[in-house]
Amino acid sequence: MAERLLSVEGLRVEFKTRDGIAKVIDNLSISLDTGETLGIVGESGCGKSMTALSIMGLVPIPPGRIAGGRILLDGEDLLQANEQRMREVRGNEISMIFQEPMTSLNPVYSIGNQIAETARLHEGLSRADAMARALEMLQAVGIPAAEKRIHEYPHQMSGGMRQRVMIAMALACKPRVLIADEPTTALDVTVQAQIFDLLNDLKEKTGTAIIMITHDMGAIAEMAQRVVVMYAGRIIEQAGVTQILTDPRHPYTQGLIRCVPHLTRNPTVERPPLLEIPGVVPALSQLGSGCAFAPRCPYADAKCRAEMPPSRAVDSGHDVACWLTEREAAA
Amino acid sequence: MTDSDNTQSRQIDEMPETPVEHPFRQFVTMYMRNYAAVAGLLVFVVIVAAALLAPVILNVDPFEMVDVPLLPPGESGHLFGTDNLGRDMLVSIIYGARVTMAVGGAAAAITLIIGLSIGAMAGYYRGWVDEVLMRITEFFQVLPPLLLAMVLVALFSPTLETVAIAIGVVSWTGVARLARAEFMRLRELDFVKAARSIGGRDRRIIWLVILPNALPPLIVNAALTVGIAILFEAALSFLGLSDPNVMSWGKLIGDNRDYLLDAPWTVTIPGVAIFLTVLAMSLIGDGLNDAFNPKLRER
Amino acid sequence: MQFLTVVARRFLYAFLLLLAVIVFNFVLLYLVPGDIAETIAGESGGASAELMAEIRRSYGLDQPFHVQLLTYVGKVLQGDLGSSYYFNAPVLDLILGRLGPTLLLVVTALLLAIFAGTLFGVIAAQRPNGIFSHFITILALIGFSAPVFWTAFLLIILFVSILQIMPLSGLAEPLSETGTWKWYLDVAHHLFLPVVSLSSIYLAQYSRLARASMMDILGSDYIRTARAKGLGQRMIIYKHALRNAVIPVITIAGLQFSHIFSGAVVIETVFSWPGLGTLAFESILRGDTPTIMGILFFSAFVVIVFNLLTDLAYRIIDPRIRLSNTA
Amino acid sequence: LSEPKQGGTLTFIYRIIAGHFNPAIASGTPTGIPGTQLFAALLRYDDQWRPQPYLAKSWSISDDGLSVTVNLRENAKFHDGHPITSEDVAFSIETIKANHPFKTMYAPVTKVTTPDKLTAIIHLSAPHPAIELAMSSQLGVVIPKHIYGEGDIRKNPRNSQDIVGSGPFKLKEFKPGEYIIMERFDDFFLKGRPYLDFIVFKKMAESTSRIIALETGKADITAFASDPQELTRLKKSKHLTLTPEGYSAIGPLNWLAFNTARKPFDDKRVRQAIGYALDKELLIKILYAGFAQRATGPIHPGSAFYSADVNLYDYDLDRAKALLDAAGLNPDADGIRFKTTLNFIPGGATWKRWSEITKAQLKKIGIDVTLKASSDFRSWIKTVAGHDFDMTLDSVFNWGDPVIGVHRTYQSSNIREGVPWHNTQQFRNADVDAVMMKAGLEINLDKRKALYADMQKMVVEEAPVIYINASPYHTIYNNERVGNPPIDSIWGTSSPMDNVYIK
Amino acid sequence: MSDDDDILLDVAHLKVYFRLPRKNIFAKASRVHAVDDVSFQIKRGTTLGIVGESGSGKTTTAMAVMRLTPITSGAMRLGDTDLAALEGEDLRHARTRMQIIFQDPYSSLNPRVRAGAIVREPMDLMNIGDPADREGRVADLFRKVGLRPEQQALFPHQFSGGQRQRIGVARALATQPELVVCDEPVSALDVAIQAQILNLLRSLQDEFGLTYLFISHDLGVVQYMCDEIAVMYLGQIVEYADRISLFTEPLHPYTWALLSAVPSADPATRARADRIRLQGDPPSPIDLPPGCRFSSRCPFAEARCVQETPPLRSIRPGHAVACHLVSDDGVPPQRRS
Ligand SMILES: Nc1ncnc2c1ncn2[C@@H]1O[C@H](COP(=O)(O)OP(=O)(O)OP(=O)(O)O)[C@@H](O)[C@H]1O
Ligand SMILES: Nc1ncnc2c1ncn2[C@@H]1O[C@H](COP(=O)(O)OP(=O)(O)OP(=O)(O)O)[C@@H](O)[C@H]1O
Ligand SMILES: [Mg+2]
Ligand SMILES: [Mg+2]
Repeated sequence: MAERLLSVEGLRVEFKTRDGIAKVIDNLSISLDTGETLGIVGESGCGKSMTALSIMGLVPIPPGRIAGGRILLDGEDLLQANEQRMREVRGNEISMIFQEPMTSLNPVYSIGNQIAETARLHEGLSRADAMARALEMLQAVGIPAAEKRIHEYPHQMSGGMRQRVMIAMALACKPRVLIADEPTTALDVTVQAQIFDLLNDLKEKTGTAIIMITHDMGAIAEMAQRVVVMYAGRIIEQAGVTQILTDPRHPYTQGLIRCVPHLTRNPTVERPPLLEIPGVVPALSQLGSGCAFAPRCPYADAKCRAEMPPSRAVDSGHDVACWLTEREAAA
Repeated sequence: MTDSDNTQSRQIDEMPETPVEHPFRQFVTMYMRNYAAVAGLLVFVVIVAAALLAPVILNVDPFEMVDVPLLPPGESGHLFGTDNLGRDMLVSIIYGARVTMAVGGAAAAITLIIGLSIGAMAGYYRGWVDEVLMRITEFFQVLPPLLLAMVLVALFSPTLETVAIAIGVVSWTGVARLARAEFMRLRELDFVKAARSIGGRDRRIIWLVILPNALPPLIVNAALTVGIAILFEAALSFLGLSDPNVMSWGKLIGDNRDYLLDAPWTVTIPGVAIFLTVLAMSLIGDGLNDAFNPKLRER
Repeated sequence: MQFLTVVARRFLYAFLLLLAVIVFNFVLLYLVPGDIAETIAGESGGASAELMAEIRRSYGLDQPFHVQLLTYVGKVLQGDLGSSYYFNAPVLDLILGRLGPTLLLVVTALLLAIFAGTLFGVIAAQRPNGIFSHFITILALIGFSAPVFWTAFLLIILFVSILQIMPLSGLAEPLSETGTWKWYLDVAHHLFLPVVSLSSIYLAQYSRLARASMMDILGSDYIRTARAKGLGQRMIIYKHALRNAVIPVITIAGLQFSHIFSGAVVIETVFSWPGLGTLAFESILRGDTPTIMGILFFSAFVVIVFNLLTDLAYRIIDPRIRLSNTA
Repeated sequence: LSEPKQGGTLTFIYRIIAGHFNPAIASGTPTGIPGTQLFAALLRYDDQWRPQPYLAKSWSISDDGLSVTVNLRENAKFHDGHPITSEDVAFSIETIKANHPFKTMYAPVTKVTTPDKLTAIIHLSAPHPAIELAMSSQLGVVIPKHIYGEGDIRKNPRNSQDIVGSGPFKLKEFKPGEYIIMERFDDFFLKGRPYLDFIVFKKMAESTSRIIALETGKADITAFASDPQELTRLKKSKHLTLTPEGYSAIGPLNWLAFNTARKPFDDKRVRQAIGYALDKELLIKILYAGFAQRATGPIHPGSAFYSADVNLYDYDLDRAKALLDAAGLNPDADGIRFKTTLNFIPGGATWKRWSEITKAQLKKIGIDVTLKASSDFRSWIKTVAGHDFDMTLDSVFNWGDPVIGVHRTYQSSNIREGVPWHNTQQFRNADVDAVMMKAGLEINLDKRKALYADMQKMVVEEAPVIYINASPYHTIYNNERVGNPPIDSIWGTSSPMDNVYIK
Repeated sequence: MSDDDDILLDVAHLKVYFRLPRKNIFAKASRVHAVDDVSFQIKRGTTLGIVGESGSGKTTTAMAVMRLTPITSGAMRLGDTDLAALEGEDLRHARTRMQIIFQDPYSSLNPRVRAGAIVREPMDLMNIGDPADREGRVADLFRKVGLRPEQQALFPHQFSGGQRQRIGVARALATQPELVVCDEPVSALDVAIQAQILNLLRSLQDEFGLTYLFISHDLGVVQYMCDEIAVMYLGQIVEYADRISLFTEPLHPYTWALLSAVPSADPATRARADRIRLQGDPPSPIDLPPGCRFSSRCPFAEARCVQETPPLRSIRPGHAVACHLVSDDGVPPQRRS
């Protein structure tokens, strides 16, 4: 294993809402090594994006608040860094690409201009050098006729192209960490495949570590080495990608994998009904003291509803937070 | 498919058992949260009450010359003083409220009716209907509204009706654009398609399906339109184009403008009345806007 | 190339619009009771029936409607707006003589409103709950609610009557030599109150609009992107957000130009500003039909030209419109 | 009193500025005030109705009253240097006769002969007592034939720009609707005149603006001021003098006129009842802050022909009601006897106020009046001259001699639909017609006065019009700056200001 | 595709073009070829799936079938009714027989109408059943789709996304339709909720014998839901087959590419060497390339592909493909090279 690049320890993020304090992220710890891709999965609203924004130092404050924890980049606690330092970090050491390529680019500036801006900002390049860098990046992300397209505006490009521009922009300063927040949700599968290939390629070439956020287990399988499963702001399971896919321990993880009709090359005539996870994610401000998944869990008992399960290693590099595994272990 | 699967899929009951708040109640709650809007509503209610009850409160002809001209407020029992003809300003203001509100209301109604009809047709039918109606709208947009209103009032001689109609005729374009945009947006939404797929006719879809959903911005706009119409009436009166048979606030200012330096209250008091009314209308508009879009307020 | 066809289309529309304005004006004013002969008679304290018939003949008023209309349209298209009954001078000359002061007033007021309004709004948007932000909200409400002439009166009472630091009326002191820097200063001095009164409404509205659109934009995805790149607050506001926030302000300013023009009628009357507004007002009172028609036509013309300019400004600011073929 | 001084600029403010300044083809003070500075008339008048030489060195009227011989000054020149000749005089009189709205003014003139360059003889078809007045001030200006002789004079651009006049001042700059700058004419035919270098004639429509301009010394003089608040306030300024002098020739009367051809105003009793119902003193007090003079009949109180021996219609509601009862107009359940409408002449807030007061006062005797505002002048003219009205408020000028300004509004032969101030009341009374006819031909002043006294009594009794007041026109000037203010003539500011100087 | 009596919906040569605003008044009006010569049939009680990338014309096909968008040409029969020819009141009445479930559970319900009324409305408008019974039927439908009948009084915004989609299903079933068009009914829902709706749709199909036209871009979902599948590309059907053949023996290179692009949780699939990657995005449906529309992205394209438009040919019963390169005995190009 390579050396530890980024680690988040005991992160807590709270939001003030009209219904009270919402613990959007509760005691979250993850770590990322150089050259590694970490996947984060979970249902909508479970805090995936908020984790990413916390690392970027972009949690909107107020109404948000970092209630505790540390985010260490090479041992430097980013939560203690001042704004000036954070600006140096963003786009330079840690970059991020977003879900909506349609709206994430400024419509009034040419894409070349927007890519070059990062390079000028962090590396102090001259305008011409920065544009040259932008061109280089556009070529690197596989945009055809890059010399021409560098002067185009976002609205002149398709979604896939824009996402490539976003990637070019994020990688312009060769960051050590790239956070990709559902980068392909808005794209067609064929384009999604291109983007995944591109990210894998670039990772190979530059060694950039990637945090890949998604709700699609297939995408995780395709991209990540390690997976973190989140539910209602907490990590409920964490393991290597094969372990998660073949041996999910948490009922929620199991559900997440089995409730999706996976494409198979050998379909049978029989089509058993899909597994369902009943109900919806609870409102974060109304979480009780117990396991957040208990209300939807077919195996939940009184203890589950009353007490929060701690995270426990069930295997090497496989942690689960569920009373069920406790029981199994005890049994 | 087994039975147990079916039951599993049907037992789902994720509704939190929170008391169900009626949208209207929620609307009222949201509105009441905006204190300025509540104040605006109060002012509005007071003015409308004064207008409706004018003959009951004060059974005096507002044109009656009751005292020495240009008495300052408070003197000889005239709370607001007297105007240049020795008429009681308080009476004039109260009776003026009737006319001002009537003209403002009527003009706003005309504005909304024209604007809404044109906007709705253009937005719903699109194509050449839209093209034609929008050209007409553009046409009315390039003519300076006050100038056009002046010409219209001059053409048909200044009476309450002509003033209200003229104001309506020159100010509907904004409403039309707004209504058109809303109709264009809404007609693309799936529930409108759904309404057609369950056999709704065009008329039903325009007026019963789309319109209620297009109303919030239009209602907000209506509150502002009343305010703008009142300002318009004031401007026309100020320029001398008003009905001399009735007392309106704008007319009071126009009539007394020559006394600006010696009897500033004759101009200031009706000015404040107009100001407060229009202010109330904009506050109400703001409040309605907040109440219709609770999300906006959270920011 | 594409840009040219768009421009050509805009011009064609503008032309047709103007044609419609001409016809509309004529029809409208044709309906006005009374005619020029009565006006002349009225102005001069009476005239004989023969004289009035003679006047009617000499102004072509004895012709049937369609002949008069066609004659009028034809003449207007040749730049001949007819001749004022009252001033006994070509309407075009009258209007051109008044256009300068009106444009000076309107454009200054508009630019002030747009620039100061946007600036205020942008500052306010950065602290949506700060004092300045509330101040902008209140200012906007006041600006919108006060009748423009009333604001002007209050300003007159304060600056002219009490403080006595502002001139009351006119464009400049007469008899002063035009063109010198002193004259320009004098004009600026005279311009102050009318501009402030006229722009007050719009300044308030635009700051509110800019504040709202700025707040919207600050929450948008591409601003998040800019932050993620490591840009500082100032760059984000003034490079990435401002240009987008100005777009709705310009849209509204374009749509409202004819309203500002209207406001000028009132303001010019209050301040005896020698512009088109006073000319229009007086011409209506005089029943000077050719002049009123000319002014209506000309204001439509100015509004259309201004809209073309707005369009151009748009295309410069917003590449989405610049590079699209519709709109 | 200081001696007149050469030089200086007089700033004259006025509510309107005319479109052109050729008094030969238009009446009205906006044309007349600058017009009389730019163009000289043959005669001028002092403040006692006595004609004085001006461009005419001397003149004489033949004994039969059928010709007037005018001798011009030798040294008189137009602004472009052309000498002023009898040709120009003949041309001017013909032009005025053909174009000026006051048809009676030169109606008797048959021709003008020019025996030599400096002599002109005006031939009349009948004796014309008003002929001297018609040769003065803005009525009888002399205009250059070489400028205006060609084409339709009404469309001549030089009525407003590049004016070549004959008066003491020449046009320097005219900005339509804004200001006129007039400059001393160095070759003026009166030696050493005018005193002023410049007159700036500036438009100020707003009363407030005028008040401030006068109070702060930015303006020196204004004329035809009648707004009560303006007068009341400016009277308090020490450096300002207010004077009603100088308006007797104009003779402005404010009145309420009836359409006597319409029911119920065809009944004299109804008209009289309204006469009694109007509180004229109150009107004057409220509308004019007491500055206005009561008008009692068709002739202005400042006129030599004025007679106060008429029914004054003193305020008497009982009498008014009795007259209406007698006319068979009884009140209904709401106390309303009949409904009618009142038009009023547009322009100026006073008229509107007046109409509102009238409405309130007539309500007291059971007449329900709806006010009809006309947004512009011509819709009012259309209504009134078209005989499509019940009652109207307006102002009519006597224009010096009754023949010019008074006869036109009562003569039954002068009822002409479509023409304003041509007996739009449609008043027909043979006796009044006869006495006016006689007075118009009478040269003897005392006999004329007696005839007009009769006429006034008869008209007032018939009440086609209820007379309220003489317009309270005032000239207001800065007494610290203005010497010899233009009030020493019956024509006031419509007389040449060659005497005015800046102290 | 044999037994004619069994066919509920028969669409032949359907074309839907949208006219775009002209660039200038002299320019030729350009058109979007949203659906260009599409034919398919659905047997009663079965599900036909349409898959394809964004903009390939799936929704437009659905809307055309529902007669919610004007069709340019083509024939459509619903049972023995000529659907394409209906107008006015006749069309209104025919609508009882076909209903639609929309993609977006938020915009497809009128926010101002209560849930109960939304479901009841179609019965009122189309005059279905005895008005007195309608109340009961609405309650019934609510139970059927997994909602509590007392939730009828709520407004749409008071429901979660999944519940809203259930209301949409109930509304569609209110007229007792034969055909239900589902336009991406789960793609806006959370993964965990998708399963609930998919299961519901299948159980309702069994219960009422419904026929579905099921649209999705998610191959997994289509594979799970459909009996027959049409793959669309740029307004045309490029491959048409029953469920098993399509996934086991895809013939068209585009289908192949689509299948290989889907990220898979199955390591075996991921490791397959025959995956192909497409370059670029689909071209604009306005300026269509000549010949095969897929030729610009097809890794196997030959000269002929750019010149000639391949027809949709039947390779074997129940399996048709529009590709020059598929041999008549059903060997796809990807297998050969
Ligand atoms: N400004 C805010 N105020 C209050 N709550 C917020 C705010 N922003 C986010 N949240 C809450 O934080 C929680 C986590 O949000 P986050 O965006 O991280 O979810 P996510 O996992 O990325 O979901 P998705 O898959 O929909 O993107 C959500 O429950 C959301 O409601
Ligand atoms: N009303 C319309 N006017 C013009 N073009 C349209 C219209 N509706 C659809 N289109 C165009 O027709 C083409 C097909 O659109 P359609 O919505 O049917 O695609 P789709 O397959 O449903 O895509 P998605 O997966 O994004 O829903 C697209 O290029 C679209 O832009
Ligand atoms: Mg997210
Ligand atoms: Mg679609």
